Amino acid sequence: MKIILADALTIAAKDLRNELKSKQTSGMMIIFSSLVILIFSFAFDPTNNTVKAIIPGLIWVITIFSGLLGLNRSFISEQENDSLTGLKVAPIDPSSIFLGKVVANLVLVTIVQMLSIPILFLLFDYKFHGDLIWFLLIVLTATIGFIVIGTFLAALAANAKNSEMLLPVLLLPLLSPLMIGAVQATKIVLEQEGITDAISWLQLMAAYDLLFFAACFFLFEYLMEGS
Amino acid sequence: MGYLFMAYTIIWALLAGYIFVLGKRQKDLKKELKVLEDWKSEQ
Amino acid sequence: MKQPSAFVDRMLYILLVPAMFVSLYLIFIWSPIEKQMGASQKIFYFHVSTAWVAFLAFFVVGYYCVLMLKRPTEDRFIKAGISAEIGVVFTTITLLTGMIWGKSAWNTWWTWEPRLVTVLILLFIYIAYLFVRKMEGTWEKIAKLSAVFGIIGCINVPIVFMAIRWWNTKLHPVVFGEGKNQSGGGVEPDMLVTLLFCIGTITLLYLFMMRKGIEIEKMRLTVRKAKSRVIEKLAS
Amino acid sequence: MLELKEITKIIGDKIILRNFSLALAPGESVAVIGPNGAGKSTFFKLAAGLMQPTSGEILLNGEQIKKKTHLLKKRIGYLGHESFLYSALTPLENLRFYGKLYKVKNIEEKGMELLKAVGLHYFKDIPIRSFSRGMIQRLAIARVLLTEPDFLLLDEPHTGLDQEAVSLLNLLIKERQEKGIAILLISHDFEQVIQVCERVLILNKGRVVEDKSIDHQRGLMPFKNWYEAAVSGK
Repeated sequence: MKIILADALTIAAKDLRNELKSKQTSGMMIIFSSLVILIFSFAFDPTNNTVKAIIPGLIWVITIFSGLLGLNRSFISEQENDSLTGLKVAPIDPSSIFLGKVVANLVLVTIVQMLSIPILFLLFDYKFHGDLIWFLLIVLTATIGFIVIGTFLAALAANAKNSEMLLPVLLLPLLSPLMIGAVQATKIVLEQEGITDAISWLQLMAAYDLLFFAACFFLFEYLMEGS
Repeated sequence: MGYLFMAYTIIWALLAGYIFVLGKRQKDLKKELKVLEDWKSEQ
Repeated sequence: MKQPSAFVDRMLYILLVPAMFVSLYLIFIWSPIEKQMGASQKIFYFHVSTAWVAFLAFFVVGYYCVLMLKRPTEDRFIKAGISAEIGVVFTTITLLTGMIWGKSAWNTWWTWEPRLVTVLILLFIYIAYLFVRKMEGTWEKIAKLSAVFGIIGCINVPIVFMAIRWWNTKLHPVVFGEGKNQSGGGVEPDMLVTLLFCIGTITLLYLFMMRKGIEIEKMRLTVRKAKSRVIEKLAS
Repeated sequence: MLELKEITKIIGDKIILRNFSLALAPGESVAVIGPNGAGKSTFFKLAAGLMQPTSGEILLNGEQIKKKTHLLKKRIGYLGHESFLYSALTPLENLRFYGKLYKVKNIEEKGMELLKAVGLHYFKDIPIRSFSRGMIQRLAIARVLLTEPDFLLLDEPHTGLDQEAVSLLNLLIKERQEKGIAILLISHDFEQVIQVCERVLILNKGRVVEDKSIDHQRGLMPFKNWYEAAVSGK
C-alpha cells in the first residue's frame, strides 16, 4: 500500500511538473471558467436579486465544465509517445496510476476553483456570509467525488477516438447524485440555513466518494490491461 | 380517456419499433448470407 | 443442443400471446375504474410493469458485466448488449407513460418524482453504455471497458434514487402522497391482481425479446466470422 | 531465464501466435525476424506483461508472470515502437521519473552516466520536444538501460538512428550482453541482426518456422536468401 502511494505521488508529481512547465491545461481551464461566468452574467442579470439563488448551482456548473477539460487531457496527454504503455510495463500496481492521476487532477481543479469561485462572487456581487470551513469542506468533498469518477471514466474514454465527446456523456449521468448533494449542501451553507441538513448531504457525498473510490480503485486494472 | 389511449399507443409503437429493428437486422443478415453464397458459387 | 432451445422459444411464445391478451382484458375490462382518476389510471399497469423490466434489464446487464470481468466470452457480451438495448426501449416506455400519467393526474408533464427521475438517469446510463460498446477496437478490449462501465453504472442507480428522494422531500415535502405506485392509500385487491399479472406478462415479453435478440446477434457474429474467413481466403 | 511455454494468443477472431515456445538464457542474444503481421510485436507485449496469453504460460526465473507480479516486471526492459517519454520534460527529468518508478538507486548518478553514454549529456536540461527522432530514440534506449533489467526486449531499436548511433547502440547492447543480460531483438535490419545476435528465430503467421544460431562468417547475402526461403515455406 505504501509503495502504491509512493508511486502515485511520483506520477502525480510528474503530471504537475508537466503542467507547471506548459501551463496549457490550467490556463485553458481558468480562461474557460471565467468565460462561462461571463456568459452566465449575460444570461442572468447579476443585478437582479433573485439571481443570487442560482449561485450554488453556478459554482458546480463551472467546476464540472472546466474540470471536464482537464480530465480529457489527463489520459490523452499520455498517448503522446505512448507513455501510458511505459507506465503499464513499469513494475507498479495499476491502481497507483489511477491514484496519481486523481491527485494531479484534484490539485488542478482545486486551483481553478480557488480562482473561479471568487471571480464568480465578485462578478455577481455576492457577499459571502456562510460558514467558510463548512463551505470549503463541502466543495472539497464534492470535488473529490467528481475527480475520482471523472478520472476513471477519462481513462475509459481515452480508448475511443472521440474521447472528448464521449467523456461528458459517460460522466454526467453518474455524477447526478453527487451534484444534487453538492448543490443542495452549498445552498444551505450559503444561505445560512440549518447546518444539520448540510451535514446529511455531506454524509451522502462522503459515502458516494468512498464507494466510487473503492470501485474505481479495484476496477482500474481492467482498464489498463491490454486486450 | 385520451391519455389512456395515448399511453398505450406509445407502448405498442415503441415495442413495434424494437421488433422492427430486430427484423431489419435479420434482413441485413439475409443479404450478407446471400453475398457469402455468391462468393462461394464463384469459387 | 438445438432442440431444447427451440422448445423454450416455442413455450415462451405459447405463453406470451395468451398472457398478453389476458392482461389486456384484465386492464381494460375486468379491473375496476379508479374513482378519482377515471380510466387514465389504467396507464399505471403497464407503466409499473415496464419500469420493473427496465430495472430488471439493467440488473441483467450488471450481472453479465461482472461475469465478463471474470472471463470475457462472446456469449456474455452479446447478452449484456441485448439486455441494454431492450432496457432502453423499456425505460423510454416507462418515461413516456410516466409523463402521460403525470399530465392526467397532476396536470403537469414532468414531476421530479424520485422513481421517474431515476428511470431518466437510468436511460442515460444505458445509452452511455451502448456508446461504450460502439467504440472502435478489438472485441476483447470493448468487452472489458463496457463491463467496467456497466458495473460502475449499476452501483450508481441506487444512489441516484436515494439522492433524488432525499432532495425531493427536502424541497417540497410530500406533495403527491407516497408517490404513484401506492396510489395514496393501498391498492384494491382487483387492481393488484391485474398489476401482478401485467408484470408477469411484460417479464415474459422481455425474456422473449432477449432470446430473439440474442439469437439474431449470434447469427450476425457467425456470419461476420464466416465473411472474414472467406475474405482472408480470397485475399491469399 | 525467461521461458514462454506453448503460448497461444487470439485477438478478435485472429490467431496471432500459435503454440509459441521459447527459452532465453542469461547472456544470450536472440533476434526475432519475420514478415509484417507475423506476431513479433505481440510476442514482445506478452513477454513485457502488457497482454495476457490466451493459453500457455510465461515464466521468469521460474515464476509465472501474471497480473499481480509487478516486481517481476522490473527484470524486463521493454523498448517499444514509441519512446514512452514525456516531451515537456528534460532528458534528466524523464530518466528520474522512470528511475523512481523502477526504484533505481542513485538515479542522478546513473542517469548522467547513461546520458553521457548515449551522447545526450549536453542537452540534459532541454525539454525533449525539440529533439530529433534519433535523439529521442537514444534517450529511450537510456531509459531502458537505466532500470538495469536482466532481459532486454528491443522492438526495432535501430529505426531512426544514423550510422554513428547504430554502432553506439550495438556497442551498448554488446556490453550489457557480456554482463550476462539476455537480449531479444526484433528487427527488419538484417545487417544489425547479424552484428548483434547469436541466435535467430523466424516467425511467420504466428509460428516459429526456423530457429538456429547465426554463422557470423557467412555474411549478409546467404542470410537473406535463407530468410526468404524460410518465409516462403520451402
